[in-house]
Amino acid sequence: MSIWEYANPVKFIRTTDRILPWVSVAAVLCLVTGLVWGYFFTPDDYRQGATVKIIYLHVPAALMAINAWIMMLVASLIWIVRRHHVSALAARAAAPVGAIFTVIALATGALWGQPMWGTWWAWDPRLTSFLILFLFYLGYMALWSAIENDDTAADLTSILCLVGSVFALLSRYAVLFWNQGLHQGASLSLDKEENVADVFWYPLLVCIAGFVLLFVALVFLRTQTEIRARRTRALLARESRT
Amino acid sequence: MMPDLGKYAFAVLASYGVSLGLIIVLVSLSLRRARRVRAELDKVEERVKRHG
Amino acid sequence: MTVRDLAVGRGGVPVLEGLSFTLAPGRALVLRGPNGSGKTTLLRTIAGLQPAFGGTIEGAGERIAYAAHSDGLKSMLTVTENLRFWAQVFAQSDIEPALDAFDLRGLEDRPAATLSAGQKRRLGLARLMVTARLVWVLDEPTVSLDTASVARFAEAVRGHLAEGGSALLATHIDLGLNEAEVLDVTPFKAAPRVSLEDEAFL
Amino acid sequence: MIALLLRDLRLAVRAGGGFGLGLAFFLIVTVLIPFGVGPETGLLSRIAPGVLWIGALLACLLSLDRIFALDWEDGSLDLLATAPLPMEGIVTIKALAHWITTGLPLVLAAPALGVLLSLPPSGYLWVLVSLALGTPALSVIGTFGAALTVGLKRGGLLLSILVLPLYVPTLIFGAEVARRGAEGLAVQTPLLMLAGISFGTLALLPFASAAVLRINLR
Repeated sequence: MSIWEYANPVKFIRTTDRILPWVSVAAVLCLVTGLVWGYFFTPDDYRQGATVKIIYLHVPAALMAINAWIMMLVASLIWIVRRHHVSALAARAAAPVGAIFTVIALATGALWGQPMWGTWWAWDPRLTSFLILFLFYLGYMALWSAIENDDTAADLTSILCLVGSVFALLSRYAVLFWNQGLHQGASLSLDKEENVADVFWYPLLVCIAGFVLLFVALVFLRTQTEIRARRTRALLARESRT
Repeated sequence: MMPDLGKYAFAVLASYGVSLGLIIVLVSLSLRRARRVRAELDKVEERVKRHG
Repeated sequence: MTVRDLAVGRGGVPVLEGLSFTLAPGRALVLRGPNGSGKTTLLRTIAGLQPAFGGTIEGAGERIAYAAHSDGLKSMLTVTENLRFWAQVFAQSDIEPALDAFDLRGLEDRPAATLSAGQKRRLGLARLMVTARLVWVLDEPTVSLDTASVARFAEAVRGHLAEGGSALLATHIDLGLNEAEVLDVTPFKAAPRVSLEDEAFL
Repeated sequence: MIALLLRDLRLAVRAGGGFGLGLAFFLIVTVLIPFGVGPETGLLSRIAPGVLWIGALLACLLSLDRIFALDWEDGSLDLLATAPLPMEGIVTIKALAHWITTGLPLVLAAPALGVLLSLPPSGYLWVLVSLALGTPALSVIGTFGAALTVGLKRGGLLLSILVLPLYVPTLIFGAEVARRGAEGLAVQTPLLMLAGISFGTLALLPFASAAVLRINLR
């Protein structure tokens, strides 16, 4: 029994069909708990006032926007090395989710920045990096939809994802160098005492869990959809050929 | 019960609105496409089964 | 060149399978089969442009000169420039025999854009002679050639064979190459099947 | 390989489009900027390095889809793939030819256009150096994008979407060198980074481009 068995489309659908309801319920539970907790039952920050409540959306979205790309990178590598179709389709399925999370991170960042920095948009390194990340997502999705042959598209997008990852990292350093920025340091690190007080930290953790579960649920669902679409096309092709 | 957001009401509410709105749109689009593709596949599979 | 149990396909769909033949030096092999039977796919696979689905190809690779439907001519370059370019790519320098063999004398300084379809085709085929490669792999070489040019082309192939080369051609018309063997690809048509990449989903 | 380079250069000269188009576009962009932001010399001289970089980048982008499109249409790409040249060599030569026909003229024209934007005297050298160092990277990255979109019918727009995010680091460091140079600041760090990006892409990206091109030819 190896993990690669789940690379079989049928097996993947059967397994995820069993898991998906649980993940979805857990995602909704976590999101509702975390957001309600954060919104109604946490005090205002002494410096940032009520805007601190945005953290419960901004930080998880930003985290998952990056993690989604990393997941796509891993899936692309698996496709290049082992050519498991599910892996390529999972990368395709994750891209729009990652793009939306990026937009959420950008939008909440702008809304937060307005009262804090007095401007909607600053060419701050972090914001700029996310904007660039969004462009990468756009290019990746555009390439997927432009190519007709599914395997060619999978090959080309995985290579783009690889090359794009390198350039995204480069951009990150370039942008840091280019403008030192207004953004506070990472709000989240292992030595949490330094950054966020416990009152904010626990609901934030729940929200992060919620976003992770939401991402997993969406990727499962969308990958299933992609697999079914491929299967439909394959069946139709067989029909027309025999 | 409602927390007093003070002068930051717009920023906070807009953030929640935009984010939840986007998530709902994403989820509903994914669900709708999932349902449509599943129905289409079922139809094709049914036909394939009938014709052998 | 030896081909054993070769299976080739287009867009992941197998087109021909179980194909075996040997092409000895000095021999020519003419592929026949209706349109869409997979001759072009077979030739592209042998030329190394696409991977084979199965089987082995020996003695191809760096020994092959491939000519397809389009001639790869640059209309802004003259006949000599076009030929000389391909000669240089294949590390050769002498283009005179090619000009003679395909009756391109008098056209040397004409830009390829001003050539007629048949003349372009002749120039495209002349390219083969400057590659110094042993195995010619030709896809419909006689399209838009008149009878005289076809005869000239057959002569060039014959010359190539006499020098120990070999040729693999896909063509519909009779070239007058009596010594050529004929291989009909129709019996090797792959069983109707979905593409390999789709199989995982069935 | 030299033959391929010479052929591409000869084609660019004969077809006209190669050298002229990019340069004309560069000129138009730089001429339009003062109309857009106003003719005040102080402002213009401050933004001049950045404008020159953006103009060069856009002019470069304009000609990317020609790198492989013509060879794809007339079948030369198939024939080149069966020729004894390694695919990595072909894409490198293609990028080099693109740089010589597009990048190099832009580099040389930049100081002249700098005059139009009242670039400070200290800036000329660094604009020239940064563009000379950065435009090869633009050509190599662009070749990768062109290889990705080679068989597509309307690849032009897609090509821009794919390539522009990849251009960001080069643009940032290149424009930074030019800006710091113009303001008389130390340029060493961004210059080293720019050189690193150029040589890094030149060394590694052709492998990705060749792989992509092989996939597209099959």
